[in-house]
Amino acid sequence: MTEQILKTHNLSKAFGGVCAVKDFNMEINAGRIRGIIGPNGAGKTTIFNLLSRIYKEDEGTIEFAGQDVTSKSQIEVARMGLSRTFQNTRLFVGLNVLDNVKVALDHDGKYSLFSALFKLPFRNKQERMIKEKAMSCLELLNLDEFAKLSPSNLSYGYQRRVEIARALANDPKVLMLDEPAAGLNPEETSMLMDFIKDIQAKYPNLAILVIEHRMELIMNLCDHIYVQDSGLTIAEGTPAEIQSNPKVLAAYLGEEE
Amino acid sequence: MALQLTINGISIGAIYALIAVGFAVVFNIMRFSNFAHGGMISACAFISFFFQRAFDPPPPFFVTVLFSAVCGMGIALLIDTLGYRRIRLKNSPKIYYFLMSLTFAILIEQILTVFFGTDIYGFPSVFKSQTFEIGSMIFKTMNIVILAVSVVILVALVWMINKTKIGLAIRAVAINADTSRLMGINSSVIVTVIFIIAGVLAGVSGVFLGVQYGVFPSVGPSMMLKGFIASIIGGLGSLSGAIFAALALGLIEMFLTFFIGATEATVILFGIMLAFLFIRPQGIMGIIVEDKA
Amino acid sequence: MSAYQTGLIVQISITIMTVVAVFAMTGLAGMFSLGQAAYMAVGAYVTFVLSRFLDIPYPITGIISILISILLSWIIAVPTLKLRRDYFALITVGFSQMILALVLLFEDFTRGSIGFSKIPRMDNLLLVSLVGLALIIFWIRNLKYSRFGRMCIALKNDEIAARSFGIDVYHLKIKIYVLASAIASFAGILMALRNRVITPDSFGWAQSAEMQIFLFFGGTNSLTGAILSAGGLKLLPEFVRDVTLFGVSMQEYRTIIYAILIIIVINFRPQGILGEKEINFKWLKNLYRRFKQSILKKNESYD
Amino acid sequence: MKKLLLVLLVLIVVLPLAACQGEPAEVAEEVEEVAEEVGEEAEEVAEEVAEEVEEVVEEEVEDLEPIVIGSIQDLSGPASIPGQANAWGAEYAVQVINENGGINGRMLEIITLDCKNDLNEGINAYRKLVDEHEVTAIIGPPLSNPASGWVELSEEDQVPIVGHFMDEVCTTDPDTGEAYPYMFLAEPSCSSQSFAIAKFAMEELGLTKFATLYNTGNAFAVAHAKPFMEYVVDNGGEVVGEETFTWADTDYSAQALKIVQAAPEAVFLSDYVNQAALAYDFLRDAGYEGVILGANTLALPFPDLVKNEVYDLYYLQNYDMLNPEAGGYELFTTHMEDVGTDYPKSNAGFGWDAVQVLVAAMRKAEDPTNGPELRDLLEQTDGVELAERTITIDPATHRPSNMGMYIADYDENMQIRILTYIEP
Repeated sequence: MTEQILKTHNLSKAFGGVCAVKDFNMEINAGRIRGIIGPNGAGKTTIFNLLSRIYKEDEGTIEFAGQDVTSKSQIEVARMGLSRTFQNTRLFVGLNVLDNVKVALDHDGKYSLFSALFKLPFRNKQERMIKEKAMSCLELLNLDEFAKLSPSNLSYGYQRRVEIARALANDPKVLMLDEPAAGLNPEETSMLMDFIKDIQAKYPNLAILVIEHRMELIMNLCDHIYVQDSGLTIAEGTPAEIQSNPKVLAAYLGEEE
Repeated sequence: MALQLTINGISIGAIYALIAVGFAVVFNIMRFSNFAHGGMISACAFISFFFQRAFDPPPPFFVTVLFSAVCGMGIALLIDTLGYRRIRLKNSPKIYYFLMSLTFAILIEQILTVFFGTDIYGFPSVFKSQTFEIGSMIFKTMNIVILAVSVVILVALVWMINKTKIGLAIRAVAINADTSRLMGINSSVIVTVIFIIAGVLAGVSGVFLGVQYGVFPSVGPSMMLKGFIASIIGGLGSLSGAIFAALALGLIEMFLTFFIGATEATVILFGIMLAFLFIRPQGIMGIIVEDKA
Repeated sequence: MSAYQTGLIVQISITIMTVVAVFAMTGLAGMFSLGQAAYMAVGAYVTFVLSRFLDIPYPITGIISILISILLSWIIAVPTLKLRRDYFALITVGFSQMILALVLLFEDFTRGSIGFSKIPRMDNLLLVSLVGLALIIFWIRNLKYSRFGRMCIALKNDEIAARSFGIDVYHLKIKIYVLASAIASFAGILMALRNRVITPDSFGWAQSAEMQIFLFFGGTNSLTGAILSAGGLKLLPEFVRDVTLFGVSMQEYRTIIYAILIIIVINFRPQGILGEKEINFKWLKNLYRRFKQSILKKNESYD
Repeated sequence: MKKLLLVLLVLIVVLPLAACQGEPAEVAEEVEEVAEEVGEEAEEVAEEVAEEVEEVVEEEVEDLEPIVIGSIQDLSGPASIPGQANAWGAEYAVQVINENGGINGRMLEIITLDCKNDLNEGINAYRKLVDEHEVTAIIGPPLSNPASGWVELSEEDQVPIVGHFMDEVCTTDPDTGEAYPYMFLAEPSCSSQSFAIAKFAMEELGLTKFATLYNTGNAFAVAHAKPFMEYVVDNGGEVVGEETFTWADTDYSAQALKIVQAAPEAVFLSDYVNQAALAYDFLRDAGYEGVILGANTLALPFPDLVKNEVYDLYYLQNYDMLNPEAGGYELFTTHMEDVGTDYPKSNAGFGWDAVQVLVAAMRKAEDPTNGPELRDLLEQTDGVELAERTITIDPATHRPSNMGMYIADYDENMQIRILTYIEP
């Protein structure tokens, strides 16, 4: 399990002259959880947007599953198995929980628009398969009881879980979580952290990348952490190393003042 | 001949510019195309007509323009209050703004049609057409007035946006509403300012259209599409782009109509627009406006 | 049934057809078009002009006209659907103007503004419209509950999130737009058969706007809502023909009333009258069950 | 004297009763009762009257049912200005006819529906009149757009339609030239109107070089401009410019410039009054100083709409409306008073005329509600008295063969001045 699934080299991006990310280098292996921490405006979400190809980088390379993906589109890397969540919950209104999970599988549904319109038997068979797969994903994460509910009827913590389940439905190679605990109360937060650990256990080959600005949350979740401040990586290492790093403390204390 | 066409093209381009900038200003901040702008223009044309007719002798032209601008402002704020405010507060999807503006466009045109559509109105004889000649060129006095007023208004607007404090705030909100809120800019004040500007523009263009083309319910909406095309070619939301594109549009249209024909011009203009989007989707001036990530 | 009533039913079927197509486009995929009436014009004109001048039976030219609509909508979609929605909406307005200009330009064939008349009588038009309507509703219903429908709803909500699930937003939008345009052109053919004459004025942007208004009134997420509001709002003015208010016939106010209704609906119930509800057998069964329960309860309380 | 009063009294009581469609026997009884009350001496008289009334009432009962005709007009929509005047004219005509005893004793009933200048609405209105109100005939709108949908329907339903759809395509098949059997036009058609003004310009003004400026989006405008150009070319004139615009255009300066360059002696404008006024201004602003000719839409309030001086403008008029000597004077002044408008509107005359044509045929018919019979009679319309002149319909085209047009201009006070009458 030493295969490097996702790797960046000197990744940089600036907006209107303001540098959002500068020379970002990281790598993550299958089955591991790594974290990116840093105060607000440190460029964490920009890194995610670069990795998922929403933004195009100014410089640097991204290597995913052994391929250079810098020239690929958002859709292509998503289909290669790079899955992510967003900072604000982005469940689709108008679809129930099960359908929200199905959406993640739909892009490689096998039936055509024609058989969809006429509701041909082939379509029904495929639909059943999609449903089974989505249900098994929900069952695995103990969310199956909510399948028929509208997401807006769920608590915020459960909405997050559904979102993560949706991101996992298509068996991705990398899961990127953007501030998964934002807006949750302490109880919900700790439940979510258990949930993520649980995922790691259930998907042994999955690499997970987590963004968080509250350090304490991911200290016991990740085995390796990158610390970003104003676009630069100021430190990296194990949680223990990070906790004792004076630069990190300065950045964080500086923020708290 | 080409010179005369150029002069005519610039005159109509100036009117397109007023309309296009009216859209662009709203689009800049609110990120939706305000279809109601055409209806506002029609309403202002009617208001200024009745205002002009209510007095004997009629008030000077600039008074009518000012009055119409104030009314345009009022209508714009009313539409904002009745139509857009709740959508904004609820943070509903953009498509509702779009539909709301469309509904207001239809509503205003229908109200004018039902209550005033059974009569025909022309601006009183104060505006008897006058032309003067320089060499072989014929200039229409009214065109010159419109051109001058448009230039003054547009320059003032661009100056305001680029040089004043409130302009800075507008630009900040246009770039990023969330961040500027953090910076302490009250975005609801900005929205009000935007609608005031749009209303003034609608009021002024209403008088001009009424004087130039007559007072009827569809006078605004019929010009609306041209304003839209200009704002697309200029790059949605870009003020200077819209002005530039509007003038270009006026000229192109004038030459096409002259050399090919009016009906053909409609088809060719659409082709140009489509090709333009294909080749240079960001418009003349600029940046592709993308949905925020 | 009198010819007046069948005529009305055909007209309403046509309206519902177009609104159902707009439901697929706007309600599902979030594309706001103001040019659907132009595709009706393409369907009507191409079918009957070709049929007359090439002497081909109109069912065949009808198919040709739908194919041409598909081609046209594809040409429009390819450059514009890459861009934001606003561009698309504006382009469709321009497109409908262009189609009407073309009708005037080719007046030797279309007879321009005077109108293309002498369209053959179709005896079973009522049957054809109703079967066509049923088929189209069946299609769009299936679409909504297929993977395409789900992907559409996803991209309407949030294009970037949709892309992050590997959904090819651009091509999906093109597909749906082409489908909606094909349906619109079919409706245009039926409208020509009903009116027996085609004039360019029948296909202005006001007609396209009316379709959107009907859709939003019923609810963008509800197919049955769209169907009911299209049928109801289209029929309403026929019933108020003789009612007057302030000495003006209510018919004159109808558009004003629609507009005010829409403003109220968007302000206070943006999801439309039916919201996300679909009226189907299950819904009716639930309603019936609740109704029965409440009666039982009442009876109990009497005991 | 007393006896006479008594008879009068009895009649006053009886007639309304009779009008209330009571059974003849009942009415007679009631009359007797009333008479009893009045007094013994009147009994004799009352009996006599009762007998007479019984006879009259019996006769009337057969035919009491009024003849229902429909009227489809642009009460709203872009053409509501002419449409409402048209509707008024038709309704007023029916009122006058009923006051004068109806059609051979039978009353007329007119049901007016709105078609909004919209094809779909026009067909709905038509279907409603034919299927629900079972009308015998229909008075049509002043514009052709809604009417073009009825050409085949009227034949299928055998309902004659008399109206003012001036485009030839509403009365004759453009491909074969044959008349649509149930469509009848009661005013000079677009082309005969255009011929009239072209004839005037060529013969009276002696002009030969013409240009046209018209709205290709408006059927009315196209149907005027094309025949105008035809006439000019056929009669040795020259068309040096044909410029067009559409509804979407508001600026015609390029077209005006082109016309000025072509240097015609006269320009023919054809469109509704708003656009015509605009076109006039653009032409004058571009430096055009020649003659301008126009369709009948250039009537009042045209001079109020234009911003240039009105000069060398000649246009078509259907009636000599404000001339107290002319036949239609009373009609047009009544209309102006009734609706409270400042301008006389020819459309009031159109509505009136259409009803006259229809009623003349009904009077001759054995069964005035029989569509095919009416149709045959309408085809033979000959010398029927209208608001101002008489009409004879050509059976081959279903359009009037004897109606000409006035040519008018504006005097220095911007009042209409009728110049001449051009025979067809």
